[in-house]
Amino acid sequence: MDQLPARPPRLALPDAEPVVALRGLTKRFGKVLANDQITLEIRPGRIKALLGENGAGKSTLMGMLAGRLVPDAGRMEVHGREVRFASAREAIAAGIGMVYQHFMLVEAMTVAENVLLGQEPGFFLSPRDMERRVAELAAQYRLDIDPRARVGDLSMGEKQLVEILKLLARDSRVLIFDEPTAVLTPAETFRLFEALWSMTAQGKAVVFISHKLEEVLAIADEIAVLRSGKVEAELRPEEIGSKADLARIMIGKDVLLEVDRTAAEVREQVLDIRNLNGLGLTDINLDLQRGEVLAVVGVAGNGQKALVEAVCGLTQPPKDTIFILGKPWREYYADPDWKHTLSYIPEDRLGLATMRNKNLVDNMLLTTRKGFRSGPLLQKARAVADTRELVRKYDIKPGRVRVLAWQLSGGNLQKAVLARELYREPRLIVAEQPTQGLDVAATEEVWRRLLDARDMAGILLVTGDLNEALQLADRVAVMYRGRVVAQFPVTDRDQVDKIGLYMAGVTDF
Amino acid sequence: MPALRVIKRDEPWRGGALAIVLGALAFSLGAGILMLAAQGKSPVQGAVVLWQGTFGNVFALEDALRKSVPIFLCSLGVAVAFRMQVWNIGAEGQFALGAIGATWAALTFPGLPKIVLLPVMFLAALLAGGLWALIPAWLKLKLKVSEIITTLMLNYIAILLLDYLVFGVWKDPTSFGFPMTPEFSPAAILGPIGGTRLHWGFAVCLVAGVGLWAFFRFTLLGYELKAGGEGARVARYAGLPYGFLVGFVMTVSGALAGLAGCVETSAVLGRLQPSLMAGYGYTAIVVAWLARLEPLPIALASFLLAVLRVGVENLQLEMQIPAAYGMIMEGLILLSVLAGQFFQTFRLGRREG
Amino acid sequence: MDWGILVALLAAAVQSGTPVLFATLGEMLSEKGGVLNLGVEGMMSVAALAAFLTAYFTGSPWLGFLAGGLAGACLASLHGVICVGFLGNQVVSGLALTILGLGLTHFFGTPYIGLAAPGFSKFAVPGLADLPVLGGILFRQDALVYVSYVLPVAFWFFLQRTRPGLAVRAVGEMPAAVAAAGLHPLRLRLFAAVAGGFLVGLGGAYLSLAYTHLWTNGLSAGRGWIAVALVIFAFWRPGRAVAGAYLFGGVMAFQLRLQATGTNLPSSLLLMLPYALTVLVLALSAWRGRGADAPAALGVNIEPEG
Amino acid sequence: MNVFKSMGAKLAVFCLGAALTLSLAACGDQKAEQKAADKPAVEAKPAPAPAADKKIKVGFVYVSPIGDAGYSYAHHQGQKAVAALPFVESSFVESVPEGADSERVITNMARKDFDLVFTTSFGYMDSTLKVAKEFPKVRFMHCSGFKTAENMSNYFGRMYQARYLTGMVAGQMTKKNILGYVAAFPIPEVIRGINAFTLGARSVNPQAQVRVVWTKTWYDPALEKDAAVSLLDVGADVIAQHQDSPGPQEAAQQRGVYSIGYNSDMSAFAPKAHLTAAVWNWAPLYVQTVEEVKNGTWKGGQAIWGGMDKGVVDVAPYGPMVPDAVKAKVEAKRAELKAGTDTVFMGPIKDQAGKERYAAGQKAPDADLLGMTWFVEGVVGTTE
Repeated sequence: MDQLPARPPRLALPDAEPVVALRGLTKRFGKVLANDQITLEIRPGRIKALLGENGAGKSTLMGMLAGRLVPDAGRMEVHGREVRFASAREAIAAGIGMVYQHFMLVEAMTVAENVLLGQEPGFFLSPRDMERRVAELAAQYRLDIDPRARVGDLSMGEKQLVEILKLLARDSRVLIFDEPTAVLTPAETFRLFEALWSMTAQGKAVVFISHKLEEVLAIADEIAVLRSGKVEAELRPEEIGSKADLARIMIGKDVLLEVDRTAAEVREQVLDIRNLNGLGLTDINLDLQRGEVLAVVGVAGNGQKALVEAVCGLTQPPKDTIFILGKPWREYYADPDWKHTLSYIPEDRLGLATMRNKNLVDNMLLTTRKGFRSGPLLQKARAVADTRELVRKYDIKPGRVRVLAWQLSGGNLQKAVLARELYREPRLIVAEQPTQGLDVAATEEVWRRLLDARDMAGILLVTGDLNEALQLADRVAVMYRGRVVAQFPVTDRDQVDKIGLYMAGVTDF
Repeated sequence: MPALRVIKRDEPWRGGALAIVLGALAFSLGAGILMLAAQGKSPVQGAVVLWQGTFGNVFALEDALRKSVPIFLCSLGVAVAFRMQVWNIGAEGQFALGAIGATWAALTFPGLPKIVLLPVMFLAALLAGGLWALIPAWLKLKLKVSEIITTLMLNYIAILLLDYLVFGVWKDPTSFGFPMTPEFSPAAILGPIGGTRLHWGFAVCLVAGVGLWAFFRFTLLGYELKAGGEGARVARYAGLPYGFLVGFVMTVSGALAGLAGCVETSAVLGRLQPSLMAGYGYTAIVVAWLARLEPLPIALASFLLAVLRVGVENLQLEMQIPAAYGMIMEGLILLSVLAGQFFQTFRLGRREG
Repeated sequence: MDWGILVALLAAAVQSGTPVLFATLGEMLSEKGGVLNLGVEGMMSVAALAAFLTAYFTGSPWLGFLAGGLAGACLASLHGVICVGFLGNQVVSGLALTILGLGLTHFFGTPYIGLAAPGFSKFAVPGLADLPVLGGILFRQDALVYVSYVLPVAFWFFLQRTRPGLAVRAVGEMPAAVAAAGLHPLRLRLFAAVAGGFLVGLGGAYLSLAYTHLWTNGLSAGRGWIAVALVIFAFWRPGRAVAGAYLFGGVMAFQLRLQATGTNLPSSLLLMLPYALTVLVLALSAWRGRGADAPAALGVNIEPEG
Repeated sequence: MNVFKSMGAKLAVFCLGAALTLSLAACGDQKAEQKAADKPAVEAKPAPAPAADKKIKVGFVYVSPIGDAGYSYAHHQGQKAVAALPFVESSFVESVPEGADSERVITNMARKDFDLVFTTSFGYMDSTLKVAKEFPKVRFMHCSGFKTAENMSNYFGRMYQARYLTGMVAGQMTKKNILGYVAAFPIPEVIRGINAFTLGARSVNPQAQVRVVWTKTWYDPALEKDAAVSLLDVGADVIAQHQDSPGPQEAAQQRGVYSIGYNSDMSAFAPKAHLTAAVWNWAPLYVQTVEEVKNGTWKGGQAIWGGMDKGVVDVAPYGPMVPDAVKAKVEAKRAELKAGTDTVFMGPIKDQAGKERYAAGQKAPDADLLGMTWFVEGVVGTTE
C-alpha cells in the first residue's frame, strides 16, 4: 500500500465560485438520521475527498446530490441557483454524475450501449456510430477500452473505465466517485488517480468518497470528514499532521485498527487443495491447519469467489482436488455434520447467510438445525433459548430474537452470522470479506472473534482489504486471474511489500 | 411540495395481513357492486340476494362447506409448493390424476371391503397425483425447465387423459355410450357424516390441515422446506438437500390435489366423469395467496370462495346475473390483495420541504 | 401425402401460428423489460371481445384490430401497476389477470355470441402468390398474417436499433443502471408491459377478426399459455418466436389432418400433441443450456429507495 | 365457473343419452332392469294444477353458458318462449356443473316454490330424481336421461331424423363424393347423427363417403374452422358439423364449397355455402308442457322422445343453390317423417367393417340408438 503515486504539483487555482453548494441537507431513514444538516461546497478543478467510516453518511449525501434520494430538509445549489432533483436524470442534466461502488452497468450489453444509455443522439441507433463515438471519447481521455466488448466480459478495472466514460459522455462537471478503489489493483488505482487529475486539469470538480486514509491524503485537494451524519471537519491535506490525526477525526477516538495477535498452536490439517483446475481456476494448491489464518487476497474478480464457492460446497470442483477435514470433497459434502465442521461466513450476508424475512431464531437454525433435532422434530424452545443467549453474548441489537434479518444493521447482521457459525464450533472457517461495510467497532469485534476462533479452527480469510489480511493472517496467498501467484508468511517483509505487484500479476522482478 | 411518497416501514405492519385482506374484499365488493349498477341492476338487491344465497341460508352454507373441501385440499397443496417458491400451478391436473388413481382402484378391486378399498383408493390417488407432480419437479431440477409452464401444460394433458379413459377403456358399458365409468361399488363411496349432508372428506381435510400445520411448525423437514424457499443457493449454503426438497414439495403438493380428486370422485360423484373438472385447481391458487399460505387462513379462504361460488348461483336465479360474475370477483380480490400487500412493508408518508 | 396437401398443411400452420406469434412477441417485449406476465390468456380473450365488438359496431375490422390491441394494453397496464407500482408478485398477478380477463369476457361478451362481425379475409398477393410452393403457403393469407410477417423484423429493429428499445432491454437486465443513467425504470417497465400487452391484444384480435369472424367465450382456448411457453423456447429472440409459433401451428394443423385422412389413433391422444410438444421442446431447449438468455431482472420487482 | 376451459364441464352438455323408460324394457340389460326396479312403477296421473290466480314459476338449469350459441342456447330460446307467456314467471341458472352443484341449484329452485323445473343435461338425471323425491309437489322435466318419477318426466328430440335429411341434401350436392363432418365428442348422440347423415347421403348417392374429425370441444370456432379446413384439404366438398360454432360454415364459404349447419339456421354466417341445417326447436314442447301444468293435465313418469312429428327438430330453409330436384327428394322424406314414419335406421345397415348390424327390414330399436358407439359403412374415422 505504499506505492501510491506522488501528487503532481497542485495548480494554484484561485478559490473559484463553488459549482455545487449543499446547505443544511438532512436525510432520515426510518429512525436513523443518515445526514444531519450537512453544508459543503464543491469547487471546479479540485478533488474533494469525503472521508468517513462506513455508515457515516457519505453515500447518502452523494445519493441526494446525484438525484437518487430526495432530501428531507435543506437546499442544494448548482452555480448559485437552488435545485431540486426528483431523479437522476435531473442531476445529470445539471452536470452531476456519479460512479457507484457497485457498478451500474448492464452486463449483457456492449460498452458503447452502456456508455450511451440515456444519451443516444436520436431515436434510431446505429451501433457503428455509437461505437465510433465511444471510441473517440476514450481516445480523448486516453482510456483503453473496446467499445464493442460485452461488459460482462470485462475486468473490474475496465468496468470502471466504462463508468467514467458514461460521465464523460454526459459532459458532467461534477464527478462523484464512491469508494472507487475497492475493486482496483494498485496499478489500476494509480491509473485512476491520473485520470482524476487530468479531469480536474480540464476544470471538472471531483468528489472522492473513501475511508482509506492513505488514498485520501494522496489525492485530495480538500478533505471533508463525515462522522455520524455530520461534517466533523473540513481540512486541507497540508494541515494534517499524520494519518493518526486524520483517523482520530474520522472515528472520534484513538483507534488504530490494530489487534493484538498472539500465535496460536498449529494443529492438524483442515483444508487441502491439490492441483485444482477448472471453475476459472488454475493450479491452485493451498493447505490450512487448525490454529492458523490463511488470507487469500487479490483484486475482486480474480477467482477468489470461485475458490470460496468450491470449498464451501456451492459449486462442485473436479474430483480429488479439495479435501476438507481430511475427507475428499464429495465424501465430506455427502452428509456433513453440523458441528465441528466447516463454517462459511459469506460476503452476501442478507442474500446467502441469512433469510431476510425470517427472524433470528429461524436464521440461527439455518445451519445449526441438526443440533436441535429429536427424531423428526425440531426443538423450537431450545432454539429460542440458545438464540436469546447468543444475542446477549454478542450484543446483537436491537436485542430481540423475533426481529427479522433485514431489520438488522450490517454490523449486527454480521455479528449474528458470526455468532451462529461459531456456535457450531467449526474446525474450518471460511470468512469472505468479513468486515466489508462495517464500522470500526464492529470490525474490531469481528477480528477479535476470528482470532479467538483459531483455537478450534483453521481460518481461510478471503479479503480485498490488505490491512485486514496483514492484521489477521499467518500466511498470505495472492490471487491473480485464477492463479495463486504468491504464497508466503506475513513475517516475510520483502514479499509483503510486493503484494501490490502480485495483485497486478507481476511476479518476475 | 406536499406530495406523498413511499416509505419503507421499520417494522412489518402488525395485523396488516388481515387489514389488507379485509380492505381488498371491501374494494372488490365495491367494484362488483358498481359493475352491477353499470348493468342496470340494483346493487342493494344484489347484496341482499347474495347474502340470502350464502350466509342467510343453512342449506347454502352446507353446500359451501362441501364445495370448500376440494378447494381446501388443492390449496394446501399449492401452498406447500409456493412456500418453497416452487410455482406449481398444476393442481388442476394433479386433481384429475388423483381422481384417475382412485377410480382405477375402485374399478380394479370392487369386491374389497370398504375398510380396505377406501385406503387403497386414497393411496392410489396420492401416488398418482404425487407422481404426476414429480414430472415437472424432475424437469425443473435436471433441465431447469420452468415449472410454471410444465405444470400448466400437464393440466391439459391430464384432462385429456381423463377424457381418454372415460371415453374409452373405462366407459360404463351400460351408460349408453356416455363418457363415465360405472358407478363405484358402495365400498368405494366415502359416505356422509352421521345424518348430515357433509361427508367424511371433512375428516380428511381436518387431518391434512392439522397435519400440515404441525409438520411445518414442529418438524425439521418442515423447517427445511421453509428455508429452501430462499432459493437453491441458500439451500446449498445451509446444506439443505434442495433437489430432494423440490421433489418432496411437488410430490406432497400433487398428492394433496390428488387427494382432493379422490374425495370428490368418491364422496360426491360416485364415479369418474368429465364434469369432475370444475377449475378447483385454479381457485386453489387464489385461495392460497389470499391466505398467505397458512393452513388455517386457507380453510377460511376456501370457505369464502366456495360461498362466493354458491352465492353467485342465487344471483343468477334471482337477478339473471351471469355466472362469470364470480370469476370477476375472484380476479378482483386477488389483484387487490396483491396490490395491498405493498403496504405490508411500505407506507405512505408526506414529503417535506 | 401429395404436394397440395403439404402446402395446405403449411398454410394452415402459418395461420394457426399467427395469433400465437403476435402474443409471443407481446409477452417477449414485456419480459425483455423485466415484467413476467402470465395473464396472456386473459388478455387475449378480452382483446378478442373488444376487437369483435368494435368491428361489429363500427364495421371496420382495422378499428377492431386496434381496439383489440388497446384492450390488451389496458389489462397489461393493470398488471403493470400492480407489479411495477405495488411490487405485487408477478406470477400470481398474471394468474389473477387471466381469471379476471376470462370472467370479464364471459360477463360482457355473452350477449354478442353468435353474431358475425366484418373481419379479414384471405387474398392472394399479386405476383408473390404465384410463386411455387411458397406462394401457396405464405401469400394466400389474410392481411393480418402479412402484418405478422413484418412484425418480428420491426420488433427486432425496435429493441436493437432504437433508443427506447435499448432502454427497455436495459431495464429488463439491470434497472439500477437505467436509473443511474437518468432514465425512469418504472416508466420503462410499465411501457414494456403495456406495449407488450398491445401486441398480445393484437393476437387476441386476430382470433375474432381473421381466424374466425365470430365471438365466443374461451376463444383463445389455451393459446395464451402456449405463447408464454414459446417465449422461453425462443430464448427471447423474435426470429425463433416465428419458428416456434409456426411449429405449434403446424402440430395443431397436422393432428386434424391426420384425423381427416382417417387414422385410428384416439383423438384425445392426438389433441395432447401440442401440449406434450411444448413440454418436450422446453426440455430440449433447456437441455441445450440456453436458460441463461432470460433477462437478468425478469420477474424481479424494483423496490423504491425512500 | 371453469376458469381455464376444462372441456370436462362442457362435455356433459351433450351427454344426451335419452334412454327412455320405454326402451329400458327392450334393452333387457340387467343393470338397466335393476334401475327400473328401483323405482316403483309409476302410475301416470295428472298432477294438480297450481292455483289459477298465481303465476306459474318455471325454472331452467343449463349446463353451459347460454351464450354458447349451441345446446344451452337452443334450450334458452325455448325458455324465452315460455317466459313470454302471460301467466308464467321464469328464471334460469347457467353453467351449472353436473353432480353436487346441480343438486343444490335444483333444490334451491324447488325450495323457492317453482312449479316446474327443466333440467337440460344428461348429467342432471340423478340429482333431478333425488330432488324430485324430496319435493313431490314440484314437477320436473329432465332432458336426455332415462329415469323418471311420479313428478318427473324425461324428454328429448330425435335429431337424427333431421340429420338424415341433411345427409340427403349433401349426398346430392357433392361432386367429389367426399363429405366432411366436424364432430365434437364421440358420444352416442353425435355418432348417431353422423350415422344418420351418412345413411341419408348414401341413400341418394351410394358413392358418398363421410370423413370425421373430432375436435373434443363444443365451441372453439378457431379450432373447428381449422378442422373443417383439414377436411377440405383431403377433398371434402360439403362440410357438416356437430359443433355449436359456425366456424366450419365459414371455412366452407371461403373455399367456395357447401356446408350443412346445426342447432339453428346458420345461413347468415355462410350465405353462399349454407345448404340447410339440422335445427332444434324446443319452444313448442316447452310451451305445451307449461300449458299442461296450467291446465292440470301434466303427467310424471313420461318419456317423450319427440322427432319431426312433434316439431322438436327440423331442417332449416334450403339455400338458393339447392336445385328443386334435390329439394323434392328431401321434402318427400321429410313429409314421411313428419307423418311419424321413421325409417332412418331401417336395415340393411352395415358397420364400417362391412358386418351387417341390421338385416333388411329390421329396424334398429331405440335402445340401440341411444347407446350407439359404432359407425355405419361409408364413414371414415374412428369412434374413439
